[in-house]
Amino acid sequence: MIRLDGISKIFPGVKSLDNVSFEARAGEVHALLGENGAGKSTLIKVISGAYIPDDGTIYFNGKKSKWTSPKGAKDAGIHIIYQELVLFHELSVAENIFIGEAPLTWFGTIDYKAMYERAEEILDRLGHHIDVQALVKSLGVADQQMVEIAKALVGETKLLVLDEPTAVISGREAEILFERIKLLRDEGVCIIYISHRLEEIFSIADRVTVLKDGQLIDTRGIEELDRDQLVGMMVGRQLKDVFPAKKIPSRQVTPVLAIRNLCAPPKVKDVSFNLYAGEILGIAGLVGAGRSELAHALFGSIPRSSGTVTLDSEIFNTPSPRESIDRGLGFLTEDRKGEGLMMLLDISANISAPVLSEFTTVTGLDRAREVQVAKDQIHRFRIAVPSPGSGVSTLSGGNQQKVLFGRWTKACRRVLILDEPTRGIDVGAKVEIYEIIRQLANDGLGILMISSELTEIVGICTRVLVMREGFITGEVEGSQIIEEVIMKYATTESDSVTTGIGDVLIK
Amino acid sequence: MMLSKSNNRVRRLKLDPSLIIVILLLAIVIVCGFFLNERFGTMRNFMNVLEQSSGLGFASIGQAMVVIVGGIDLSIGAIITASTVFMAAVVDVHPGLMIPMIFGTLLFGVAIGFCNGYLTLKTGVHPLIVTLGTASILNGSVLIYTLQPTGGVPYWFEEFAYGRIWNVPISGAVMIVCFALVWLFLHYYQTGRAFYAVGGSPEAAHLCGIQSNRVILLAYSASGFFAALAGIYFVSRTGVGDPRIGDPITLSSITPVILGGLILGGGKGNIFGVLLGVIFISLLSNLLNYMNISTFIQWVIQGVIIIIAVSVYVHKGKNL
Amino acid sequence: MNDVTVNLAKGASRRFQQITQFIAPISLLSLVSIATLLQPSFLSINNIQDILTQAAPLALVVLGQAFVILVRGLDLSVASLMASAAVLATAFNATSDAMIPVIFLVTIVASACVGLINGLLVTKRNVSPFLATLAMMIVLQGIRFYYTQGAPSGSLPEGFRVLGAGRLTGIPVNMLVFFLFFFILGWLLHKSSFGRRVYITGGNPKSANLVGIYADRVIIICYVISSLMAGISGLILVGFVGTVDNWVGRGYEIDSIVACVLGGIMLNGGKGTLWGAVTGALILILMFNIVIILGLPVQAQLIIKGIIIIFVAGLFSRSIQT
Amino acid sequence: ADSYVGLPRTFLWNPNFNEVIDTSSYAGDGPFKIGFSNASQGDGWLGTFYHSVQYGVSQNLDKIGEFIVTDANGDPTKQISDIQDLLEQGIDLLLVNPATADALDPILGRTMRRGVPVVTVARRVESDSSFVSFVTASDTALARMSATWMAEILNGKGRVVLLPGLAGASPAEMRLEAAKEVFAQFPGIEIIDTQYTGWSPANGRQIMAAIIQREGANNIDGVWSDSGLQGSGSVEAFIGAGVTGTDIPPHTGGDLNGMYQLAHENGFPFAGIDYTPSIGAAAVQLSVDVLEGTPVPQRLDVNFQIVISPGHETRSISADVLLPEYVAVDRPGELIMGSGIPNYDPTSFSVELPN
Ligand SMILES: Nc1ncnc2c1ncn2[C@@H]1O[C@H](COP(=O)(O)OP(=O)(O)OP(=O)(O)O)[C@@H](O)[C@H]1O
Ligand SMILES: Nc1ncnc2c1ncn2[C@@H]1O[C@H](COP(=O)(O)OP(=O)(O)OP(=O)(O)O)[C@@H](O)[C@H]1O
Ligand SMILES: [Mg+2]
Ligand SMILES: [Mg+2]
Repeated sequence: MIRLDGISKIFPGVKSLDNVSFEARAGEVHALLGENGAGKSTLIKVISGAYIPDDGTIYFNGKKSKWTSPKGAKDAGIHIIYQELVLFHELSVAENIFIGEAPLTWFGTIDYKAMYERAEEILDRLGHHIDVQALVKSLGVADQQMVEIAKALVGETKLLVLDEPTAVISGREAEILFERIKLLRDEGVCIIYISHRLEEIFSIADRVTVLKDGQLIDTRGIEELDRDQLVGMMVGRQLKDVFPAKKIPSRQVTPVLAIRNLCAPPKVKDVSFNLYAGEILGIAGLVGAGRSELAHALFGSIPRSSGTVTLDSEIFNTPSPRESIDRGLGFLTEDRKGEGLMMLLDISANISAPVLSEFTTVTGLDRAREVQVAKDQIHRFRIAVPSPGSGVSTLSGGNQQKVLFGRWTKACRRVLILDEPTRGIDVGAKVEIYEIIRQLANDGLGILMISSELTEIVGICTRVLVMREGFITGEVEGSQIIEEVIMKYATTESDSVTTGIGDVLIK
Repeated sequence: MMLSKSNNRVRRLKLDPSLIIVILLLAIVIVCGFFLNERFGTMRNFMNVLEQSSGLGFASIGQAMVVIVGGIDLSIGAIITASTVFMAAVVDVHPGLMIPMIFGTLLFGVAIGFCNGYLTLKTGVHPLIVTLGTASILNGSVLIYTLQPTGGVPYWFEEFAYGRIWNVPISGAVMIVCFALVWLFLHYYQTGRAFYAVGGSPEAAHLCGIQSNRVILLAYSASGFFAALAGIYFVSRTGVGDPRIGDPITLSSITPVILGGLILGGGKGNIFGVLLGVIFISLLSNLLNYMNISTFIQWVIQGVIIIIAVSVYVHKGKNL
Repeated sequence: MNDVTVNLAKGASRRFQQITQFIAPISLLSLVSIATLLQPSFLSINNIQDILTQAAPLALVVLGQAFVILVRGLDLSVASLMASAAVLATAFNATSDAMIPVIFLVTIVASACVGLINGLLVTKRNVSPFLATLAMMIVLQGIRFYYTQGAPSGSLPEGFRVLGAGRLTGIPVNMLVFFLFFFILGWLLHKSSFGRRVYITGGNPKSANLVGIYADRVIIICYVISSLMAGISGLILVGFVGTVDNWVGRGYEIDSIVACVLGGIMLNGGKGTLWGAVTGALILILMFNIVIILGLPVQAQLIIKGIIIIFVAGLFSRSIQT
Repeated sequence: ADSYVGLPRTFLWNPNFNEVIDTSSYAGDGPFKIGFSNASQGDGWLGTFYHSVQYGVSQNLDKIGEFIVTDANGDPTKQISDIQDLLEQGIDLLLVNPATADALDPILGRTMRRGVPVVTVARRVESDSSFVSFVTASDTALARMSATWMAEILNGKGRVVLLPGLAGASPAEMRLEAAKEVFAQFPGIEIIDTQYTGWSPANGRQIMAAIIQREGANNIDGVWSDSGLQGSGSVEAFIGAGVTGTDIPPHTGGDLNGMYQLAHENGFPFAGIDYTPSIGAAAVQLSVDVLEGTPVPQRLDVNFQIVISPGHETRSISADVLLPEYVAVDRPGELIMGSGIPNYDPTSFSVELPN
């Protein structure tokens, strides 16, 4: 179906793709794997015509491809779901699904009626119900991802590329997506699938191609491989223990952080829990359960309507990020680029940002000390950077995330909130980050970790709260921390609110 | 299925929330006007205001189209100026070329607009700076050609600016038709919807197979076209080509665009709101004139009203 | 992560920084060389002082404008504020130099209020900076003209003339005033933690909030700085020219923005230096001088300005793209 | 001498026949409703001019029942709208200071055809049929006299800089043209530069500073400026360049008290002719005449006087009043001269107006 021959793509200073040859057949799901920055997305963009390769040829259906823009690829029957959502917030769901190819009336005007009907039909096929006239900006991220997927079902698709489509949707929706993918495959569509979640690869992929540092490692049938081998191909070494050993802290009498009846409309409803020093408290739940909002409400970056937050037995109810930081909280957000890093600034400035006043002297900012601190953190977290003065925009995702760890471990003394700390990060970097988290807990920080990846919740947390629709619906501990139990709380109706949560609250 | 369809109708009828404020403003001015001055609330006066607002109206349509795709056009005034001089100078010498020159001037506007779009795309410079640059070049060239108003047009051509058919001003009617056509285009044509997509996110639009570059070129060309149309209106209204006439329009063309609910940054808004914004501004100025209020106070009132009106919207952080 | 990539990336970013850093100075140098070729006496101390004296009012405004643009704003009210400050200063009808501090204080406080309102509108009401400051420009103009009824009058103490046009041991006083603020604001922007907050806020307002920076406060302060500089520049300009005029500084709102862009400050915020912005102002003033030296009509200045704007700004964005 | 020995100066006067207009068709009973569409109040001269108009109205309170004012801020298109709004309010006569000489021709023609008489002041429009009468001070005469003085004080040779006002504004263009015509008759006079200044002191100073830089202060023998607004900037530029007192070359330009003060303090040769703002009051008076049916001239030129620094009168240009007697030493420099209003002070000026 599609064959790439000796493709190279060079960005200033980076050889994103280095003589990569690769082929995907009609009627197969071909997984594309590799660490962050391996060049997967670049490869996709070369296929879509968004990037022009510096070298090499693309053959589509045996013929040399001619397109030089996404429009050309689209016309040829290639549909791509990009890693970043490609949606227009001010247009309706239906308009987004049919962007550029809306049904027309006789006069060449858009036939809105037909468009709405067909949009509903497509969403039906995905088993996902959204108001097709609603503006996309009013949807949650999961719904938005489904709209993105629905776009692929418009028109005749010969080659479908999905770049990390499940990063933000829940298990149930992922299941439906996989069913559709399999259906399409059986209809003879060629599918290229990218994901960092290895379980998914094993459940749907037929063949796997691994990239590393812009170079092709190998293409294999999935049946030839097991998990460890695959990881070995990706990181170039064997990874035995992904998660560090758990260490249950001795239960102190007073929690470092106690939340009572916290409400932050519309997403967070009546949340109460305790967090103890030295523990890694996981918050699990489906996307849209309100976990991020809970974290924001705790940190003071969205307003709370009621409830109390006690830190070290001291109530603080006038929350603002500044106040929270001053009291020893840290918050590593889920959106690394949008809410985390300052892309135009260097690493040292990124690290010192929350505690600038510490570096302030009468003569201004103490640059020397700032750089020294950055050096320490680079050393501590083994961040692969040339110097503390280099920019963060050129770093790989994993290293960017480590810079954020560097920032918050400098600033934070009591509680560190982590929201999806490993989202979009490759396995190698993940392992390092798990170790960092473990180490921080051992050093006495209370860690609140939100994650949508159940394996990592199970693998690293010493206690887990489960959220659904803004409420905490369950708490599990010790040997109870298994995927089945967590999923049960995350999905079933509220009669299953356990006594576990009560136990915590009694003090 | 049936249920959801009837739901659809209900939603379509709902008022676009970004229009509420400008409609409210209009209502306030009209009601105040009726009470404050007996001559204000006459049909004759409203028709006068419609006629007076045409120049600003034409300029604002173009500005709005550029703003929707995420740009801004600070060369509108310069294009207006250049069009008036171009047209009046040629027609003065060859009066027979009057009709062809209308098309020639419009084409001239399109060409300049196209240059703006092309330079924005090619250089990657912020459109505010690019259009400021072209404006500077245009203004300089025109002033080298003539410092004083020059040229002239045949007497009958005044009818475009002053003429009435069944008491409706021709220029005002043309302006409303232009707004209607642009609205139709933006809402019922793929390319029109693409304006909003490109304004929302040019990279995303590109990845979706929309030819963003063409859309952006189209928007700037349209802006040039409507600026030239405004220029033609001014030639008809003043009878000459004036090397300074467009200066005040550049900034004032942005006010109705924003009052109408569009945002600088793009991707949002209804062109109909811009029309209401244009009429609001002209009515306000008209009412203040009727009340014999000193211009200086008029400035203060206009500025304050704009600030209050715009600060009622709460936009999510877009630039500029 | 392999080290080759890192080194390559490092090289690239270095090169990028080097290129952008030098665009403004190189443009300035080429203009100076052109001027010197045309007019050998151009580089005389006297003439350089003269040009700096002419540039000082614009450069002062540019200092403030730079802060606002760095936090993703725009201040169109500066020129109107300059004239208003000048009119306000003459309203005292003071003749004794002892009044100068009072006049300064009152003008500065009034200017700061204007900046405060701009800043509050932009941050608390989310008004687009373009429109907020445009409306402010019109309001100030209205108030000023209402007060003067179109014909400004009133007098300034002699000391003001010294400030605007006088010399201190041969060095123009307004140049000294400019350097004073250049150093203060340069320190503030590039050395102090407030400056860092400016860059963080301009680069990414969302993360700024999340790292505990009161982004709104930073933005408001930037608008206040801009208004203060405009007010002071208005006083200097009135001292330079000697008479008050309702349109003192007309066109400076656009020129100051252009100067910032020519000096490499990105309109999207978060990037650029004060030094660059001042270089941009010098480029504009020099261009004006060269046009006169060449004996070209003033209109030619508009054309040359347009070309330079597009060309230099294009160089910047080129060097960023590649 | 028994016969005139100076230069020919008959061309100074307007050779055209000044028609007397019969206004009986406009005659009506007072009190009248007059609309005044002002171009702008954007600078000191215009501000004083507006005060003069108000002064004129206050002198005719018994005849003027309503006086409605609009201001177009220099924008001819806004001025057209303003005029339409005024007409809609049923005015008996339109007094207009056109923003540009041509752009208002169509609307004023329409106004006349509607039967509303139009009086233009300061600037006229193209067609004679678009107004009844035009009240002005002669730009041409003003410039010819000041240029002649400049040429004569330089003894017919020298390097002169011309500083006209706002590029494209008809008074500025008329003055510039007239001055060039005069200088052209003196082969020894070399015009080394002509730069528009927008009637702004700041521009005047900046431009002159650049010219001094280019030419050297000693190589500039005279500066002809059509008004003291930019002329004062030019003098400042010389002082800034270290040229003071009588070393400053001869300057022309009136209007601004600041200019007179500079000339008075420094003692360099100076001729000032005000473009008198008092044409405002004259225009109001003439408007009342029109509405009363009194015949009026089609063009009314208001007289101005020539102010010259002591000892610097020339063969053909003598002073009506000498500088020390004219300059208002202890008044603000921004004061505009020639308002015709007794004890004029712009800040405290106030007169009784209708309504
Ligand atoms: N537009 C660009 N300009 C410069 N460098 C780029 C650009 N796009 C990608 N790169 C670089 O190319 C390399 C490959 O990036 P790519 O996005 O293809 O990785 P990926 O495999 O998709 O990673 P991830 O798993 O994080 O999505 C990275 O080093 C990246 O920094
Ligand atoms: N329409 C939207 N546009 C942009 N961002 C959104 C939108 N809806 C939600 N988000 C952001 O996406 C994130 C997901 O939030 P949401 O409340 O939907 O789920 P959650 O429980 O926090 O789940 P998760 O942490 O897995 O994303 C939040 O940071 C939220 O602010
Ligand atoms: Mg990727
Ligand atoms: Mg979340």
